[in-house]
Amino acid sequence: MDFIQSTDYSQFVSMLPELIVLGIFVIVLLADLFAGDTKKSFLTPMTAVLFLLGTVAIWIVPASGESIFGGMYVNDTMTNAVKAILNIGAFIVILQSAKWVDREDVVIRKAEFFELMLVTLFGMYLMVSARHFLLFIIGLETASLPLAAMVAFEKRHYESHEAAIKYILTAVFSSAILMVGLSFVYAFSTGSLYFDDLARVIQSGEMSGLLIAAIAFVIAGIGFKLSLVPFHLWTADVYQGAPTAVTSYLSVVSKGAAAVTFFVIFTTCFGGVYSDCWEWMMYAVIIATITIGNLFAIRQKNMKRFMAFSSISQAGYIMLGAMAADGRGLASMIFYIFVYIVSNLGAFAVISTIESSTGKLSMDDYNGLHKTNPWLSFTMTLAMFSLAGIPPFAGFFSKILIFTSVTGTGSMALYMLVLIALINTIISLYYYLLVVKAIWISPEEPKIGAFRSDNWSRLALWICVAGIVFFGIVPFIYQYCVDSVSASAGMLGLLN
Amino acid sequence: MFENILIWFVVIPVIMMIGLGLCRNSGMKAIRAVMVVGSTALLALSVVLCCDFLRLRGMGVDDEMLFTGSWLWYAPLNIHLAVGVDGISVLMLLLSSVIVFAGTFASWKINPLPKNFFLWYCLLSTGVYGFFISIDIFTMFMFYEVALIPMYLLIGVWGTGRKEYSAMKLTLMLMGGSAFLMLGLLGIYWHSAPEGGVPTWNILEIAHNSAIDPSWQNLLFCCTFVGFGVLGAMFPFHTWSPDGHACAPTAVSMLHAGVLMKLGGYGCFRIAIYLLPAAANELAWIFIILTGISIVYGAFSACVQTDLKYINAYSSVSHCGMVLFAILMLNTTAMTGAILQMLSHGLMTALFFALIGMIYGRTHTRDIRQMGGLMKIMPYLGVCYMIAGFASLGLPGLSGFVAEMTIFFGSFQNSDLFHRVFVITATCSIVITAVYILRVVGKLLLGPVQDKHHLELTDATWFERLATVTLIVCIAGIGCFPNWINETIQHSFVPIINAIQGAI
Amino acid sequence: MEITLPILILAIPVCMFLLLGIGGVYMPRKVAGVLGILGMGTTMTLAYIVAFTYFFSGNPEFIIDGVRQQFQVFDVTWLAFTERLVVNLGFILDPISAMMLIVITTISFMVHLYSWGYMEHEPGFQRYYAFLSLFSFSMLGLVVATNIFQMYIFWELVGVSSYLLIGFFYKLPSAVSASKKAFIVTRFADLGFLIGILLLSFYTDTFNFISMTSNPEAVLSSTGGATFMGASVLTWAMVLIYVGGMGKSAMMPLHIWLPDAMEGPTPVSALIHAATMVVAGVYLVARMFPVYCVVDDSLTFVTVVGAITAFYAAVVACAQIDIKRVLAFSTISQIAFMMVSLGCAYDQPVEGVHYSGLGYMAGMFHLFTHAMFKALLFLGAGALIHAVHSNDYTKMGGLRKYMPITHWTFLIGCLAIAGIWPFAGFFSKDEMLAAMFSRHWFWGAWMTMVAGLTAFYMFRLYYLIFWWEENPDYKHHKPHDAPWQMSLPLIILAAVSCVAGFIPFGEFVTWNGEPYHIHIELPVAATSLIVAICAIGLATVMYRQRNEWPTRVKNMCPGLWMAAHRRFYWDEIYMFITHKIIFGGICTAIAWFDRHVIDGMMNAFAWVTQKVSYSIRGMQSGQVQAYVVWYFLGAALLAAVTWICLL
Amino acid sequence: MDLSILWYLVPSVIMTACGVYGFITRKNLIAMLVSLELILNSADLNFVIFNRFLFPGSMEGMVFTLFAVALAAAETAIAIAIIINIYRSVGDSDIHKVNKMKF
Repeated sequence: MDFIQSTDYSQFVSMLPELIVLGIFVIVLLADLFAGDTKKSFLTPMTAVLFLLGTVAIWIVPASGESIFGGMYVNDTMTNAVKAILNIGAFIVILQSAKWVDREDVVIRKAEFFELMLVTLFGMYLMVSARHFLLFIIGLETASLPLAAMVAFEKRHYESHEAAIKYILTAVFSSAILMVGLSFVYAFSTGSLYFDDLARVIQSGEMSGLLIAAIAFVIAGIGFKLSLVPFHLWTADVYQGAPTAVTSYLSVVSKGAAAVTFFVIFTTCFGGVYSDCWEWMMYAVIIATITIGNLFAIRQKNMKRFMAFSSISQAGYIMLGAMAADGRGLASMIFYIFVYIVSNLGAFAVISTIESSTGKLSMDDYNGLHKTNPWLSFTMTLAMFSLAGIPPFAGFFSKILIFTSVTGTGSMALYMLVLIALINTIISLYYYLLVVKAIWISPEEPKIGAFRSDNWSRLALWICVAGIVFFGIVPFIYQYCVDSVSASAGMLGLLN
Repeated sequence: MFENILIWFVVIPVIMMIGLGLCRNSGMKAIRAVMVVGSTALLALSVVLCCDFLRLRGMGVDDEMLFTGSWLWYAPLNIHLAVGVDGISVLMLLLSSVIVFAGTFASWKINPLPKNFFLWYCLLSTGVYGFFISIDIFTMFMFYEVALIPMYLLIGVWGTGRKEYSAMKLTLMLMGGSAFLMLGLLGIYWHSAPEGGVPTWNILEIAHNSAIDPSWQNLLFCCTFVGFGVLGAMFPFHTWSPDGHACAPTAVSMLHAGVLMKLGGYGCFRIAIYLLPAAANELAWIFIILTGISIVYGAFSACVQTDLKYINAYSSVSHCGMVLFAILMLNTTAMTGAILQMLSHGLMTALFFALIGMIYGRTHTRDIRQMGGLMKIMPYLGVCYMIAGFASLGLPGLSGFVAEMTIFFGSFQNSDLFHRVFVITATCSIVITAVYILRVVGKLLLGPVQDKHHLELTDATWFERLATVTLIVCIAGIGCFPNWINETIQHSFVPIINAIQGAI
Repeated sequence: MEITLPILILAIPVCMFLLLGIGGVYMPRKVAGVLGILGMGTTMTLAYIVAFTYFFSGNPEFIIDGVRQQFQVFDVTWLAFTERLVVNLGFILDPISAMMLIVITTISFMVHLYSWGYMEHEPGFQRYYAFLSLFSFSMLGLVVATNIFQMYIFWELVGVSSYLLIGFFYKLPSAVSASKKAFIVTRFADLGFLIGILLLSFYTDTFNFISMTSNPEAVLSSTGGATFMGASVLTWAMVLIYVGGMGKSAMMPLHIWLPDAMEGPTPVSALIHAATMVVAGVYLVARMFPVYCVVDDSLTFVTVVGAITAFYAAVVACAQIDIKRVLAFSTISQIAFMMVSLGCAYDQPVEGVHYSGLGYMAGMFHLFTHAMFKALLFLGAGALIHAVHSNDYTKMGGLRKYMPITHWTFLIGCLAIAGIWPFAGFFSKDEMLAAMFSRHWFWGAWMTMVAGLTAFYMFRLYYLIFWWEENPDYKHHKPHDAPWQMSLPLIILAAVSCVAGFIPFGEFVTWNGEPYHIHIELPVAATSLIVAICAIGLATVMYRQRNEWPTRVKNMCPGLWMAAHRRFYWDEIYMFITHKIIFGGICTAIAWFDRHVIDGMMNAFAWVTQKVSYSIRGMQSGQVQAYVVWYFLGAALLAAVTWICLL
Repeated sequence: MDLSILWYLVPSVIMTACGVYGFITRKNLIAMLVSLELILNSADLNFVIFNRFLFPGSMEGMVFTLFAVALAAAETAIAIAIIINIYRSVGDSDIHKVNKMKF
């Protein structure tokens, strides 16, 4: 009863980012309803512009920094920063999907596409801000279920359906496992699923099989979204089958949200058993992720599948930040996510442009691309270098910074982990260079004719190129991540 | 920031890249104009720097580094863009400028995609310059990798032969080296500060703190030395060098063998030895064995090669092995010799590769069995090749002799048997070098003309002459008047030697 | 003495080299020749002035109460290895360097002059003169070196100029390989030299000759009695340094390059491979003589090597067909003579020996005279080859009436080298033999025998060229004497060879600068003279005109003759070692190893990665259920392993 | 008689096992979905049990379960929709027929 009385609906105000996204969602929905079934060519620009405004708003409006609903939901500078970054990713995806959604068989559903996307984004926001497992689960499901619909968006392509079914089945399975894990966690708790309360309960020393199982299941559940090995197997097929826009969305935005959430959960509520337990689990998982991802990526010819495996190994690098498990680690992780978003989306922007203009997806089709499309080749090269971590492009800095923060903990084991990661960068460099080789070096005549990509994707490409080139050289983005994390360090009980 | 002269070494290439970006892909004139102006500016800049440096030293300014400047970059990790030069870096910058200058003219008629070629070429030189000017190991490493990656495209696109394989191999092996290097640098960074201090990337501060405890030093020394040693073509990590050089286009071989391989040696003493002196004293012997092997090994392998570029690649293995070998002797004279060897090897290998490129451009073969009597056909190139050869086999009056002698006499200061044995082994290389150099000269330039079609070939053009003369003048200059360079280098080694002595 | 002239002596040739080398292509050959000759002429005059000032001015710089001093005209820093170990470039004036100045410039000038006629129609005339100037520069720099490192520097330079000049006819493969051989063999010897210098300088901390030779005991003590494999370090150092000398002076077993070096133009052979460069080894030993004396073993080594080489070369010379080869081997043998005589010298008085430093003086004396008459012989041979267009005496015979000047001058040369009174060779050889006897009778007897052999093969050569029988093809092309540019040097050198013996050499050149009055050792002189005359008689009997004796002698011991003709198979041995063992064995093996093992390793990594990535593809089976199995097992495994590890 | 917590936990564990087993072995998509529901429900059951036995004072487990059920429903709905799509395009609901994309 007193719960009801104490409920103060003004609390919702400090959920500003969520509100903004919901607002845009509603606007798009209404516009879609009342615009009649013309081509709705205004939808894309409208969504894009609104979205951009929303992003800016999230960025400039200072975070309330308070935790509401009894601490279930936290809105602090860190979450704000993450949301803004996710927004940028989503914005670029909108831009690069602009041409695809106007295809005659998709155009009637283009509003739905945007709506679904906004919903998933909303879910991710909740994930990031959640400080209670219930809210977390809700956010997770909100983020992952609509994605199934988005994956299945290509009605006429069989691959799309196959991808969707694989996705939904594994997703449900993993969420089921996650819930089982959470039920174990609940068994530990003092009857509350607040991260802070759990953190008080779960202290190092008092380990039990149940807790270990719980942690393992939670890792599995979130690892599914992050596509960590061995929870990654859906990734390749889904990425390949899904519409390219959705693939790029999956590969960056949902990953980013999941990574941050993972960090929050494991440093706050499982922080006590970091070095006892999950450090070593993640140690193994990260090594497996990076290595397996690389080993699979070597052989791939289909660009989307290739990017899928590359993103798997990238996820491993992202999770290195979680190994650091301190403010520096989180900041480096967020920065990595940001850089990874622009680099990966740069690559995907090129892929989708080429696909939507020529329908070509195989790496062999890229042979001699530079003869016909020098700018696309240039962008692709930069993106590949950035993903491979080559200076002076942003990827180099994100990698080095995350390595630095991991080694900062000073444990020899983590040095070895970094060494393994570094050696893996050689393999990754190999397959990224394969793309560069196809574009620049292969002597064959280009299979892809010269074409002029639409302005939307141009804009997307330009944003990505700018990001790739400048994010590393200008230091204030990393500074921004660090500041936001340190400002909200109180909110998440960081280790050391 | 821009009042610091050193920054311009990075800025000018960037400006050049922008300028090239504005050129049309076919606008050969404009591209050449940009390159000539830019590389000349760089050459002038480094000459000015050199004179200014000597002037300051002459005025008795004996800070360890001059023209220092430091600008905060990544505050949270205390990363600065810190620049500064001592005598060695100044000479290295001079060397780089000379070779960039010569390389520009050596690739006068490059095709296809001249614009992209020079873009990557400028990126490469940016990395090289940045590496030599920076005294912050983070930026140092960054520029190091900046210099590495363009090699892939430069070899892959504009190379010859099995270029894709070689380019990939070269890139991956060097990156493999830099993986270990990175680990070492991270270790150095986190242990750089005394207990409770803020860790730093700045070489001078690290050396001044000397807080890295020996147990860590050994590990880090191995990582960094191997990391740089790969680029220094240290046995057994040298196999990228023959293939890479053989397939690279002329200017790239020049820049790569001439300057890029020097990054290895430079890093070895600037980071591995200077910052980890205790480990250097303790573990030098391992690498002395390896480098000693690569000296003789490279020379012997060069004796039976038939491809001109392979011969020079293996002789580079031998000579760069000499550089690392001398660095590991840990005394002033030998290390000075190492630097002299870097300069001399840089110049003469650049000259070699330039000439090979020119000859190949005419005969369209690099197989010495298919050539002969070229001295008759193209006397200018022939004479230049002979001069390069004599420099390489250490003829007095040319740079090679000075370098090798300094190395031998310096290395001989270590009087225990182990060092003696390896020094004697190293000295044997002067004979083997003579063997393979004269073998090439005899087969390639002298004797009867093998291929009648070669009789129509022409001698060097004006830009080729310009490229070669520049290098030859430098080679002879060092060879005849070595002492001022020698003194400059010796002075710069004082702090490093003190660090080593202090760590015993 | 002020610095100008010495500087000029070195500067003029090097400037001439640069001028002719760079600008030569653009100037007509006559101009180039004249420039070269004038340049060398000036250098010669300057050298004479310097030398005569040194010997006769009586200036206290040079001579203090009758003892000639070593005087460094200048000595500037070139390269400072450490504070103490500094390489200087300088100009030392002392008896031997002054003497060498005279020898080098004289012969060089003669050769310059001679070449103008001899090389007239060869392509690359300018280049030839440029190289000659380069050589003269390097040789002069070598003899005036104030420190052993400077000597090493110019040592290398003479090596390379010899390489260039031997390979002057670079279109002939034989010339190319000969030049390569010469360079590499001497380079190999220089390795020994270098290591020797390393050792010596490491202990003495100086390169300077004067500081080393002025008190050799200090050098000995500086090594602190360190030994290596039984011998003292200093012995090692001196022997290694001598190895360098062996290379340049073609002592066994490093002699093989000199006969091949005859592929070069004949004047070059006269200059480099007879008169000047090949005696660099002797000069080196003479320079370091006091230091050699403190370690007696090294001096003995010098003697033994010299003695063996002298005999070997003399025997081989008896069985050569190519006249230049004969002269080459005689050069080897004569240089060995000098070596032995140096080796037989003492640096302090010994009872029973009336003058202990005799060997040194005699060796230098012979160096001087030998330079003159051997150059004469080579130039004469050049004239013959010029006339007959062949190096082969079977193409000659009975030339005396066609080429009188050549004939007489050549005869004088032969008499001189055979050691017949009153020609130059007699006096120097007599002194040397005396010195050898004074060391030990064996050396004396042995070398007297060699002297006999010398006389024999020289006159064999002489008769086979000028007497024997006329070659039929003189009918259609009639040989004649060379033009004046070539004859003039012959005559001058012949004149010198006649009178040089009467120079009171001991007054000028002794090991410690104190003058010594030469006087003929009658018993020694008599024996050597008799031996020589008998040898000449034998040669006369056998070769004066066509007869069966030579073939008969040959058939008496055909194996020996063949062996001698093939120079006792030294070249074959070297060929085997270098090509079969080093190239075929070591180099090829290493190259293979590099390509297949080291490089194979690197490729193996890539290969393995590819294989692994292929072999694990089954994991991605496309089956949702399989995925889930992996998923579940993964989670379970994670839990299980951690549980096992922690609890 | 009063039942200890074990009496409730064992069935839920069995449910989980059955769910996993069924999901892995069944061919038919619908059947797989059903087994998924089994796992989800076992999780819900756990929550309820723990809440009832361990923390009788609070309600979180119950609330969580309610939400979880809702989520499960939503998942099922979407899954069914996609299965229908599959059925349309493949003409069968056999999981083994949908593995075109592999390796």
